[in-house]
Amino acid sequence: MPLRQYFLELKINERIYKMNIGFYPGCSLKGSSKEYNESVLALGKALDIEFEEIKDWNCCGASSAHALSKELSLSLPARVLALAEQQGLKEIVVPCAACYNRLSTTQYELAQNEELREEIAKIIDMSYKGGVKILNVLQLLQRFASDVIESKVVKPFSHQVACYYGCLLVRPHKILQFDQVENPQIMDLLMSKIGATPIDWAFKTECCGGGFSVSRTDIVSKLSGNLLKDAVDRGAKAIIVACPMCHSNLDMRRPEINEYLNANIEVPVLYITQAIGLALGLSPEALGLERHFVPVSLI
Amino acid sequence: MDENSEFEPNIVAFVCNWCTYAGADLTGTSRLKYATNVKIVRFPCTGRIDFMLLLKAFAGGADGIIVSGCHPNDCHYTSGNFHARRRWMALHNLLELVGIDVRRVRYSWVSAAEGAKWADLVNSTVADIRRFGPYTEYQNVAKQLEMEDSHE
Amino acid sequence: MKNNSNTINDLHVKTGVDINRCYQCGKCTAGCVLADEMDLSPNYIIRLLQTDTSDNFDKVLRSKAIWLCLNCENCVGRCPMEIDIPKVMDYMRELSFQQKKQHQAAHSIIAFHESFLDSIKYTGHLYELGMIADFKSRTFHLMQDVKLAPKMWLRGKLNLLPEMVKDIHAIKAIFSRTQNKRKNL
Amino acid sequence: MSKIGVFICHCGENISGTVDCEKVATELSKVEGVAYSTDYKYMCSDPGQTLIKEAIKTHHLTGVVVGSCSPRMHEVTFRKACAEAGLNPYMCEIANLREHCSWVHEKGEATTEKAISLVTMLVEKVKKNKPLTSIQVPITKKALVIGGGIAGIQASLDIANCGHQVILIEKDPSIGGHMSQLSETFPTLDCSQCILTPRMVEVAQHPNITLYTYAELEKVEGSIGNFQATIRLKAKSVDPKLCTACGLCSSKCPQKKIPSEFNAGLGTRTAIYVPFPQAVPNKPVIDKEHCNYYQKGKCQVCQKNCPTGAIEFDKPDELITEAVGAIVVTTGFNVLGTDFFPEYGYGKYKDVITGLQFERLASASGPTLGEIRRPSDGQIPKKIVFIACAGSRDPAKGIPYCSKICCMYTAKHAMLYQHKVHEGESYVFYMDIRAGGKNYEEFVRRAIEEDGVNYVRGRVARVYEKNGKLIVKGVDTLLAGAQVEIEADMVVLATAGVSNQGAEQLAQKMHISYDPYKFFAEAHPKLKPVETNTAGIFLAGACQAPKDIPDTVGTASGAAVKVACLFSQAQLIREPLIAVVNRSGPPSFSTCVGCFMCETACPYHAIEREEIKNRNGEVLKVVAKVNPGLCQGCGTCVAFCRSKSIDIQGYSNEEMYAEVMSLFNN
Amino acid sequence: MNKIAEKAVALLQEGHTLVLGYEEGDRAPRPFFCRQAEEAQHLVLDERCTANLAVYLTKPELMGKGRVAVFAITSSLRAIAQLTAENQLQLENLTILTLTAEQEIKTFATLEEIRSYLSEVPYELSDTEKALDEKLSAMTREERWKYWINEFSRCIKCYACRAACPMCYCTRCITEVNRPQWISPWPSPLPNMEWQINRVMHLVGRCIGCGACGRACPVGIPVDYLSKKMLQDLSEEFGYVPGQAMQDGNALSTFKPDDKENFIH
Repeated sequence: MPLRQYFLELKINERIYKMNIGFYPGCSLKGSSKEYNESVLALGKALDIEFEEIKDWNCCGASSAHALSKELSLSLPARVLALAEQQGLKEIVVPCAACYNRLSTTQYELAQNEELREEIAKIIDMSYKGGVKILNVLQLLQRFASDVIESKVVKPFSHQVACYYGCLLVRPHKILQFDQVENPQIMDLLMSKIGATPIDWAFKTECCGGGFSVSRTDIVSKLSGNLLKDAVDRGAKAIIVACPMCHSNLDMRRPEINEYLNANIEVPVLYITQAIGLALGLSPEALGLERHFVPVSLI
Repeated sequence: MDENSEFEPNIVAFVCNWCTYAGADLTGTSRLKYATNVKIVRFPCTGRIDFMLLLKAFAGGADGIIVSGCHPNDCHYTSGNFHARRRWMALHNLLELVGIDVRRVRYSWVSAAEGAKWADLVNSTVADIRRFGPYTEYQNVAKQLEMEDSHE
Repeated sequence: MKNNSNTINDLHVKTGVDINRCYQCGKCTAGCVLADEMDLSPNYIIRLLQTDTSDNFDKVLRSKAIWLCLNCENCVGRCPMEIDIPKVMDYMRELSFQQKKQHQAAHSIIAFHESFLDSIKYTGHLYELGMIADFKSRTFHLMQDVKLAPKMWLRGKLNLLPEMVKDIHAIKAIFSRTQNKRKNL
Repeated sequence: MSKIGVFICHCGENISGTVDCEKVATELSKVEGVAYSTDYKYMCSDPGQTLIKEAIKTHHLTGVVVGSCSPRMHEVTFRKACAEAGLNPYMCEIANLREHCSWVHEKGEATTEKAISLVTMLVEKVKKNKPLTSIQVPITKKALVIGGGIAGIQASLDIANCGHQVILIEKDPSIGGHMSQLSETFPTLDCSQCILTPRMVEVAQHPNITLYTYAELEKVEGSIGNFQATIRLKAKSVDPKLCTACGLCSSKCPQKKIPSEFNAGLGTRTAIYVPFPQAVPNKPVIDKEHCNYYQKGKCQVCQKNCPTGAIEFDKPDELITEAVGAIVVTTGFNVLGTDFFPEYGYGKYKDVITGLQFERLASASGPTLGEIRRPSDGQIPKKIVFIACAGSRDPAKGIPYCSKICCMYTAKHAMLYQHKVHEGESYVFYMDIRAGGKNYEEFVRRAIEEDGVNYVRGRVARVYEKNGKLIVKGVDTLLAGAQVEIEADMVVLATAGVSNQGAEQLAQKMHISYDPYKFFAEAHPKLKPVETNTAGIFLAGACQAPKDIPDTVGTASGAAVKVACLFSQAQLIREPLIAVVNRSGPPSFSTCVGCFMCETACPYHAIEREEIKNRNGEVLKVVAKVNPGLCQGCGTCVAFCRSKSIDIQGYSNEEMYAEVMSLFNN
Repeated sequence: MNKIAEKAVALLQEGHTLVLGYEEGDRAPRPFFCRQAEEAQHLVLDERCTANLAVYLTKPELMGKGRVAVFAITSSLRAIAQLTAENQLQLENLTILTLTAEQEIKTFATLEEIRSYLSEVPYELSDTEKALDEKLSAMTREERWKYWINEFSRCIKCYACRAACPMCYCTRCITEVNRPQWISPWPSPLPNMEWQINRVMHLVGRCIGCGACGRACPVGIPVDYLSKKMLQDLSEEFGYVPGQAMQDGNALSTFKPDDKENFIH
């Protein structure tokens, strides 16, 4: 269906109201992806969104827990969600795609299976209802930014960009019910609103190597390399992401990637929040751009 | 319920000609055995079955009744079983209201291919009715009629 | 040889995935970004499991492939029969780990997972520096990323000290409880 | 005072094995109204039947009950025997002592007791039975065929050649259907149009066939032998009598960019158009959705240019009603859209096309005159990939079933490509090759062995475009799942065959049933493959399920024979087991109060309203009346009628009441 | 002279041969057949009027050939709507009036007007009926059976319930059918119950819940409860609202392919 109409329909589903939104940064945003955290908060301020961080939150177990223990992989996120409930939060924003995926999956699994729900509730030793609405950063922007940014843009982000969604934001569709699996559009739409021209490329939702960043760097450089190359070949001047894992792989692992491709790709990788932030005239520092390994030469 | 162990229920089955009657035939041709308590009355379609016949059967002394026809959408007359189902929804509700023992009316869909299902249906119904015992509660009231009948 | 431990049934019960629906079209493998790294391709793994023989089941437990799966969910998204292969992978990994049947090539991956989980166990968060150190000690990849860490630190991407969850006992409890769970599996 | 004869059959040992037949007979002789009761080894045998006939004559029996096998076996036999002995056949009832008694119970008292009551029940019923005479319904010996594809064409010709009138209606401007779109046909590779067009012409010229194109079924009333079909003749805006098909109008029409349905969107057509050169009839129609005049109110260029003044704007659709005796439904199938397959990029990449589109490319009458050229830039593809099961066997995104024809047409496509592009490379991704059919397997082998088509066993995960090439990411499951990546110039999706749009509504108009996929349902999957569960309506071709041409033509001829059989009878003899509304003298005329709830309950629209008038024609009362031609005897109305004014012959209230109550009078 | 009377006079002058309404009775207002303008002043219409006048409309001998006007209370309107749907009334030779909540006289021209007017007026069980309902639903099945058999044993088969019901317009009632004799004519608990079950079954999807049957019963059997309760229990499944008669057939002569069948084995 036509993107505009598609976009409108998405909006209708999202009731627009202003309130405190729960915030779950997750470990990456506190460590290796500080700039993501900074840019989200900065953007939040610019669009006056009140965030309320979940108190004493813990790691969701991300890419490891589910590999070794189903119960653990459900319990850790369950605790986070339970905390959010305790805090009386109706919905929470989860910028990290990995966390978003784990939390959503947990919520789904526990909703499907009462027995499991009780079992996990015992393990975390907290009451768990499962009513909290989980938003990723794109959904957040979609609700609070999409209608207003166009008017707020001071420095159009007029570059060819490759919007890279990765796996964790869109799959599994059955659970996340987010955008079109094979050809998601939301990021592209947001970017075009701030003056960018999203390119049509082949690796939008292909995996970057995710959790193998440390353990199997070789695989990461290969997977990330392939998609980076495709984007550049098609004239992307920047890669736009919404996932810390994708970012660290594409940014921090650039030397290994270039080695694998034996090329010297210098295209910068920006979080969508950073890109929008720039367009709205926020300072590179406020958006933590200086933390990138690959310098952001666009500004 | 030991006192009912020897009790042989009197059960009548109202079935449609195209599915359940044929299904019961199949039970026969496949030589599946079932209790002798059930006597089949053949109707063209469950849609034809008058609710008064159920009441009359009880009045006459039936301890249980089976009504069975084609599965939804398989009705030979396209919609007779749907009408029957509705009629039964209403009657079921009404019998509940006046306190008639609806457990004794067993409604089912048995297709021409479900010979085994028919045998099961009969046997389980007979077993249930054995458990419930004879429907004296109703028959006694019916008797009062006969008495006054004889006064005439 | 048919085995009587009825492993496939367990898999079905525990994960809700009915692998017998698979008719081996191979679309999962076709779209898998890691298939060429794997010793057993995803569809082949499903086939092995379908046979429901302990030999083939074991083959999967000892495979490298199950550890290479990144749960990117490409396969499920496209499977005509909606067979949740990543779920199967998780299940097989867990079993393989418990039964100490991990493929040696998976050593570093598992090491990473363990370091990761330990970090959570003791701090409640992912304490990257600690995690990496721990990982190195497990894998003896001592030289790995020596250049990276300082760069990260310079950019303030590395916290020298872990940030602790206050109610760390809650986390420890979760770990011990799920630990027991895993024992009595 | 009724005189009932009871005849208990031993059925060899089948009944007497567990039932004491003698006892049953003697017990029954004691029942009031039973004048004669006996048992015999084989009642259905000649001597058995003679025994019954004799008894009827000697004892002047008014009714007969035979205790034997299921009435579904021998009811006809015994009723016939009674008739021969001068007893009304409907005064004979069968007690099912075999299937419902002796075969399902052990030998013993209880079994014999049950047998006795089973027979008694029917004795009580027969006492109440009324003599009935069978109903004769005249047959309109004219058939309606819906859909002018190869199935409809074949059926029409066959029926017409049996000497019966046929009305063939087709919703499109021309007959021919999907077959006219095909290039060559498997397994012989003869040109589809070359074998089809002669038939199309034959239809148009056949004296017994009336052809209405651009026409759709509006509604159907009546029943077997006597349907009333209302047909909507959509306004063509061109008077076929005046039109000489000179083609000037189309050439002048300013609307030139309309995607051509015939070319599956690969070519364009004008608003006033003839769908394809060999169309029958070869006269243009105006497509109102795209015509400037109909949309914007001005243009009329065609009218100005027409030398014979054949253009007639703003002519309304026409409704005609035809009386027919039988209907053959041949509305065909449709190819599934592939928009739900984003991973294959259909609609996104010009050079990813459907099987039907490839047919047009390969067809001499197609947009490229039979040359395989890619839609994007008209280049001849050097490397082409065919993806089987695009939608089929895919419950997640498509349809769970196998579309049956794709394996064969894909092999054909690959073959045609290899024949036309000698240096070209072709790949077919498949899961299973389903080539069951005469010379089918050989055909596929030929594609592989002689034409060097590369068959790869595995499904394609995704197709994406890179530097003008289509990157196809597949797998070879026979190499333990080795990934296969092909840089193709063109990709052809073997899209699934699905039911035609509007199938559901059509089925409801005709009261025929359909499966979950909206394909029409046969009365019996094996033994009644062309009948529907509505008498007089038959099916043929791909409206039942995807079918190849041989199967389609086969079923079409099958349906035609069914129609011919029906028409070969002088009139329909129907069992008199139908509903009747009682009638009485003035003042009430009938106990029916005319609430007409029965009318709404009747699935056959058999209830009519009869006005009872007095001498001066004033309506005194409106009461229900049953049309014996339509009533199928389900009896739903009977159970529904509050005043018991409507009753069903053969299963009347009195009969059923007696049968049921007999169970308890002991 | 009240506005009802005035209206009645007007109607008679317009050529109506009969105005159906109510006049003061010794206890409550009773039905009144007003044929002359002089009688009009007797007419009253207020909440004390409960008799369902619709019952007379299906009796040609009472209506005569001329044009008839009727002052209908809500329940009568419901009955008229239902009867029209059942082809028992020709609205074109009837004038139907009512007194609105605003004490205005409203005249209805079409069935649609009546239906839309009724859609404003909600239907629900009266408090006494609710009480009885609670009492019965608290009982076990056996207790309910005893209760009703006891009630029905008091029935004297006078068929007042039938006579009072506007929906019982059959020229031959099933009780008069004797081949077969579905229901024994003499009073006795079982046939009495059988008669009520028939009555209520015949009213499924038709009963407009006016309660006339109950009020008519000389021995005070709450027969109206049964039909009203059915009305309530089944209205959801059957989508039947009293007064909103289904044009395409009644609750039992139609069906939904997905009707509930949880009671089917």
